[in-house]
Amino acid sequence: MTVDQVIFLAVALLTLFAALRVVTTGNIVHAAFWLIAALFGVAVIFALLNASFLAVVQVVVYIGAIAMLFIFAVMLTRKEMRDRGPQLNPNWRFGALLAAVAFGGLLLIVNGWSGVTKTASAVPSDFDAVSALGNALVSPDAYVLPFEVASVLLVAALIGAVYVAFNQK
Amino acid sequence: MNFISAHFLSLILFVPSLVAVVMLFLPKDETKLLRWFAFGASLIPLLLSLSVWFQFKAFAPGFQFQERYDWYEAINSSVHLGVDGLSLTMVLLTTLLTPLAILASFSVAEKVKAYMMLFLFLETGMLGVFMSLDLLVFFVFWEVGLVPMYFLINQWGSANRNYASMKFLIYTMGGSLGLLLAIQLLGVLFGTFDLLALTQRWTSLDPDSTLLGMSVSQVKAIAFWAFVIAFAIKVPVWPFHTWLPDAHTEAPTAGSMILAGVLLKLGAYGFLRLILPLYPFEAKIFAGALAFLATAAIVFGAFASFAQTDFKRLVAYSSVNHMGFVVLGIAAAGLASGTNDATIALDGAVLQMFNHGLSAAGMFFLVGVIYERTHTRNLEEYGGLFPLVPVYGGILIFTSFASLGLPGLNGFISEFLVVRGVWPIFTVYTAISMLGLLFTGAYVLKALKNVLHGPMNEHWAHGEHKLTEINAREILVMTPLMVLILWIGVYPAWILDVINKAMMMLY
Amino acid sequence: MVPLSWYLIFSAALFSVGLFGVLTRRNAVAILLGVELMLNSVNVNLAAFWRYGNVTDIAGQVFAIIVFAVAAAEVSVGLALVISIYRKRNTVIADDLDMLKF
Amino acid sequence: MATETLIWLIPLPPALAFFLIVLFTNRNKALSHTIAVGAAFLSWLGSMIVFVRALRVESLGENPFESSVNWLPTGDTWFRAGVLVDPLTAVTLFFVAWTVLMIFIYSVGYHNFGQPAGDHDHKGLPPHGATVDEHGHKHVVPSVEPLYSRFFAFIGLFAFGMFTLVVSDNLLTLFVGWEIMGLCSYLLIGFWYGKKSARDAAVKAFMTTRIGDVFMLLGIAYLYSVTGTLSFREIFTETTLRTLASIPSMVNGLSSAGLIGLLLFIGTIGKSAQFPLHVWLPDAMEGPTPVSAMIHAATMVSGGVYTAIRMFPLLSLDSTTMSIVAFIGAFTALFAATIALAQNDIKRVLAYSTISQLGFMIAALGIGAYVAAVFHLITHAFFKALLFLGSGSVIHGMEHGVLHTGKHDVDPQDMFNMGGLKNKMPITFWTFLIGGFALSGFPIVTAGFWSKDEILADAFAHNLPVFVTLAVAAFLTAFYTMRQITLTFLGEPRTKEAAHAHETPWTMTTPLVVLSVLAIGYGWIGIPEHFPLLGGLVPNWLHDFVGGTLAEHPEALEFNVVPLLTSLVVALGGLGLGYLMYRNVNSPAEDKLQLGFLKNKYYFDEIYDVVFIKPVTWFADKVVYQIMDKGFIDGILHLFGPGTQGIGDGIRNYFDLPVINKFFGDGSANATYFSGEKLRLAQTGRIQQYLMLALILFLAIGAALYFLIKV
Repeated sequence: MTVDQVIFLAVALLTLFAALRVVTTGNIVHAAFWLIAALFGVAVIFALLNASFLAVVQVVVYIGAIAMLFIFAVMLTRKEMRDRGPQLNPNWRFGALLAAVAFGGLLLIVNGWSGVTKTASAVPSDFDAVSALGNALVSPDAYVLPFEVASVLLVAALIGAVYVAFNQK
Repeated sequence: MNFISAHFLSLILFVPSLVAVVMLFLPKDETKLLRWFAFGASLIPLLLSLSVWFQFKAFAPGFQFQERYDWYEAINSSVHLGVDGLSLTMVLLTTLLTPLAILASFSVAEKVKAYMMLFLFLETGMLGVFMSLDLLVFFVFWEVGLVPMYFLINQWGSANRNYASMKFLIYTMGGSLGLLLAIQLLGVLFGTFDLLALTQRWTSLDPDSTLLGMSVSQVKAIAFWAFVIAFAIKVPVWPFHTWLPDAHTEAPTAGSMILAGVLLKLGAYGFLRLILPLYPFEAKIFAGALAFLATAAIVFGAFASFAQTDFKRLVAYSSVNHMGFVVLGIAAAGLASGTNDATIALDGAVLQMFNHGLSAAGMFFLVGVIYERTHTRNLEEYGGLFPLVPVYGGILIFTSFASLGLPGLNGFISEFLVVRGVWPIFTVYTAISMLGLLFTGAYVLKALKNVLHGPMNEHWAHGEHKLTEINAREILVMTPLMVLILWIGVYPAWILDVINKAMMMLY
Repeated sequence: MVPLSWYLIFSAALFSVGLFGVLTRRNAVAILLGVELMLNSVNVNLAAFWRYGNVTDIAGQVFAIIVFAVAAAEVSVGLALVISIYRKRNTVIADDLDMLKF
Repeated sequence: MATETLIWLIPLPPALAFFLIVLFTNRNKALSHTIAVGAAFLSWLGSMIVFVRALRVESLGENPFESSVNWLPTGDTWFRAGVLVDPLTAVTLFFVAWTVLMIFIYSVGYHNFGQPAGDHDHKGLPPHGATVDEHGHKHVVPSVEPLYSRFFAFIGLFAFGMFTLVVSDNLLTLFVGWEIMGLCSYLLIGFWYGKKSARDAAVKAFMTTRIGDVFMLLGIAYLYSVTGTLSFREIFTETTLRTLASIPSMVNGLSSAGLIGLLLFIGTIGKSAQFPLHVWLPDAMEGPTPVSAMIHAATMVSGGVYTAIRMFPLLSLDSTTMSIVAFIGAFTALFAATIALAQNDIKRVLAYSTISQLGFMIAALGIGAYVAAVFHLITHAFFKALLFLGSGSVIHGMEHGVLHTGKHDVDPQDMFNMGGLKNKMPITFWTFLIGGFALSGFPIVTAGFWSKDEILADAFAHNLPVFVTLAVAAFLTAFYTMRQITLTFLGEPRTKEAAHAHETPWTMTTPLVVLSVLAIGYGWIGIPEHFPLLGGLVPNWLHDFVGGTLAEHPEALEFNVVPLLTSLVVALGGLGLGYLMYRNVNSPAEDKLQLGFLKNKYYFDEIYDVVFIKPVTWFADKVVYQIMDKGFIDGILHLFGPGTQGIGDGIRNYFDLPVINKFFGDGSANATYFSGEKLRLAQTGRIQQYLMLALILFLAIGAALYFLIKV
């Protein structure tokens, strides 16, 4: 086992544990915090994949913005700080089964794919992923249109969110 | 202007419908606007058809102002329009009577918008029948005319309107069923519905060959009767006439005007346009039967009219009587096609169609005028109204005597021509039909005596029931009719010449 | 080196956990949390395929960025809805929100 | 102006007057009658000019004034309508113009122009008098006719019809004028339509004459189809007449000329009130008296005879037709004269005498006495108009008396209420006497003598039975005329009303005087050449002139003393006997001739009512309308209703309901409902359950696809 592998396994297991806590913990505030942990784990995974920009964005946007948003939402929608009653559906077992089957199915597909054992080639030394990404996002030849569409989507979502959540009273 | 002069007929035909569609967007409470709009719009076809009338070349054979548009290419049916002296006369009658009928219905207060729209659609339907030279399109318009009339009777009619409108619709539809089948038969046989092409091929068929497994003569006989029944119901020929008194009596005033003035002419027009040219041989064989029925219509129509106590029904039966002369002329022409006698009989028949359109419309209108004021049509309940309404009385006498066939007025010219033309062909029937002519006098005088003369029914003289004189609008409706009645009576050549030339060329 | 399959398996596991959350949590906010997990698993996949494929083709990362944007939009609208519903019905329990029947 | 143009213009002024009055001046009485009388004057002037010019033409019969225009297109040819003035037309025009003008003037006075409006007068009823305050005391004077203008409009239209009939050169426009007169007759008889009797009389007159008219129309159509023309000049050519005589008609033994002649003659029977269509004329006396004088004595009924005379060349082709004509004429002459004996109404006596005199003319025509018929036609028009106007004057005078006494139940037309009017109304008396003597054929001085004598002479020469019949009729004529004069004018007034009668205004007496001059003088133009003493003093102008109308000029008769003596005896005898019998009769009870069957006109009205009118009314209502239309035809139609409904019900009950509805319709609906009922349980509204289901399905399909593609 290489160092990489050890680090990957540790981070992956921690992340998965955090994710499980997100979906199983009774306290919704805790769930939000466990989500932060999980998201951080994913950021590390990005780093392991040499996607440094994604890792940074993961930390800044997801943890810094989205997770905070969740915490606020949780706090805004609770009558009291303690949750009562079960946090899972009565038929959560069936849900678990479905999730497990889905996982099994995914594994099956992964297992059956020929490229699964592929190894990563080294990143060329003169390749600057961040500037390539930046160019690709604003280049008319590449992804400027999806990029702009995404921005429009964001604006629309923001306006919509403000409208929906606005207290009309 | 080029557009107008190139599309005279289709403009005349479709302007009313277009206007009706435009009316859809007018506010429904602005009754005054709606009325005047409909009236003004109905003047457009009148002006156009007058213009056609003056440009028409009576001496030229065939159809004029022809227009042709593909319509149903798969079965070779096209919107083919054209007029000759016969149809032009009828077109003129239709476009003349529609504005008058609309003007006459200014007193209708309910659902004005729908009413006016129906009238305009009706005009398109009637004009289409007279103009189309394609059998399928002919049939379409034939049926299109029924629907507005049905609603006019059913929605704006008097007490027994449901029965009357139903009888009208079902009866005429029943008749046109055979017509449709016969038209389809022709279409299947010849691959075209165009009247001009059809006439040529149909009459030149070898009588010994077979069509669809039947001999040609059998096919022709079947198609002949299918046509005859459809048109006979519409005319109506005795004994298919009983829908007419009901429909006329129950219809609103303007509806009766159009019904008697134009719709009845559709049947006679069908006889002249389709049956005589398409079935000369069959027409010759069955002309005797047709003449018998026509005579029966004349005589029994007059008798039945004489028996009525309902003013409007009396006038309605008089239509049976008058249209009998048209059919009698047609029957004579069927038997002796091509002779001078036949031409005179046909001249008389066509002129009688026009004349009856004028006088019957006028009579129905006058009945409507008095009905609106008294709310009764029972002859027994009038009496001595002449001093109360002298102008109305004068107009009524004038129109009645036109309908009676007084020489000097239009009815006489046409009736004389029919009698003159038919006499050498069906002498006995002509003689018997004189009995009808005699009783025409009887029922007209009976009506006049009961309405205008006699001791005054004091009920109408004072108080809330006081009878008011005919008003300016109503006189305006009658004026063109009376002018034409007198004009044709004194100098008929302006219209008779067109008819005569057309009849000479057609048969 | 870590083989590609590991990343894929991790991603699948993360997805299934998120799916479980979406399917079973009663609290609407918690359902949205599950959705976030699932979106993250997708991003892991995208990044992994970029790294293990042609590195110079930056498309994988671009898509990941767009997923971020969509996720942000989704969360903002979703939470706004939750808050709005909470205001009206005083609950965020998904089972109680069963207007979508009949 | 060219004579032809002038002829065209003759009928127009009255027609114009009609339209002017109806449309514009009907509110102004003075203007209306000025227009009408002016129009009549213009027509009179035109007629006189034409008449004078016609006299100047050598042999007008061969070269008449004629002019025609295209009127109706008929196939390849045109029907031409036009005007024609030949000798017959010229003399007819003469008497028509005179009588029409006189009667127009008379009407002004008759309808009390210038008098105040009545107190209780109603439109459609005769005026009843107005109360005026004069010299401090009230008294009642005649009131003006409420529908004054209308009357002049109608008689204007009538004059148009009459002139049209006279100047027409063809049967069709003649028929137009004929029927227009029929209309006016109807309107004028029913002028006082408030009276039931007037109303019924109007309808009766129109319908009865119309019976004749439709036959005449048939005759015209027949003639037209055989000869191809209706123009008199073209029909009366030798070839055409020979063709007509040679073609047999559909009636056995009759040539087509005979049948056409008969059909046309039936028209004359109706119009000239000959037996058996005579019933309308006496009832027509319900109209105002000028109407009776003009329409029902002088012009319209003469129009019927005129037409028969006009068609004489055609009628004379067939001997059967001629015998029928002669029989009808002679029979009517006698038959009507007998009825006149028992009538007490002053106008009814004249009405029957008109019928009788028209019968004389028809009989003359039937025996071929063409000129005599024309002669009597003219003289009769003058003296009968005179008599009617005189009787109107009498009635007017009597009404004066009635207004004076205020007893409105006294009938001013009943001769037994009169008597002694000679002194009260001298002008009326003397003119009436002249008219009456002319009617009776008072020898030498009156026109009636000459014309009647000529008829009798012709009858004696050609047909003895007719001669005898006519002689008896002439006797009766003289008798009832004298009865009338005696009862009306002679003796003492029998009622207070008669004692207070008054002479009528100048507008009424002037026409009387003018007409009485004509009633005497017109006879002198037709004195036979061989008449003793007088013959040859005045040339027999009429015979030469009118005879010229015919292609073969009729020969003048040899003089024979028997008919002359006969006519002297019957005229003087009748007059004398009448005076003797009635000079002391004061009430109907003393009158020996008030026999039931005469008084009731041989019950013809009742018989016609039972034989024709009632059955026809019954037939029209019960048989044609109720049984045939409503019962039979509608019955069949209504069978279609239940029939189709039966089929419809059958289809519905045995096919639609069990098969279509129950099985297909309801079945599929039920299945859907059932499954929906079960499946709705799946619709919990819980989003997570939906998601699970979706996922299951997704997994299942994914798995299936995966394995299928794999394998």
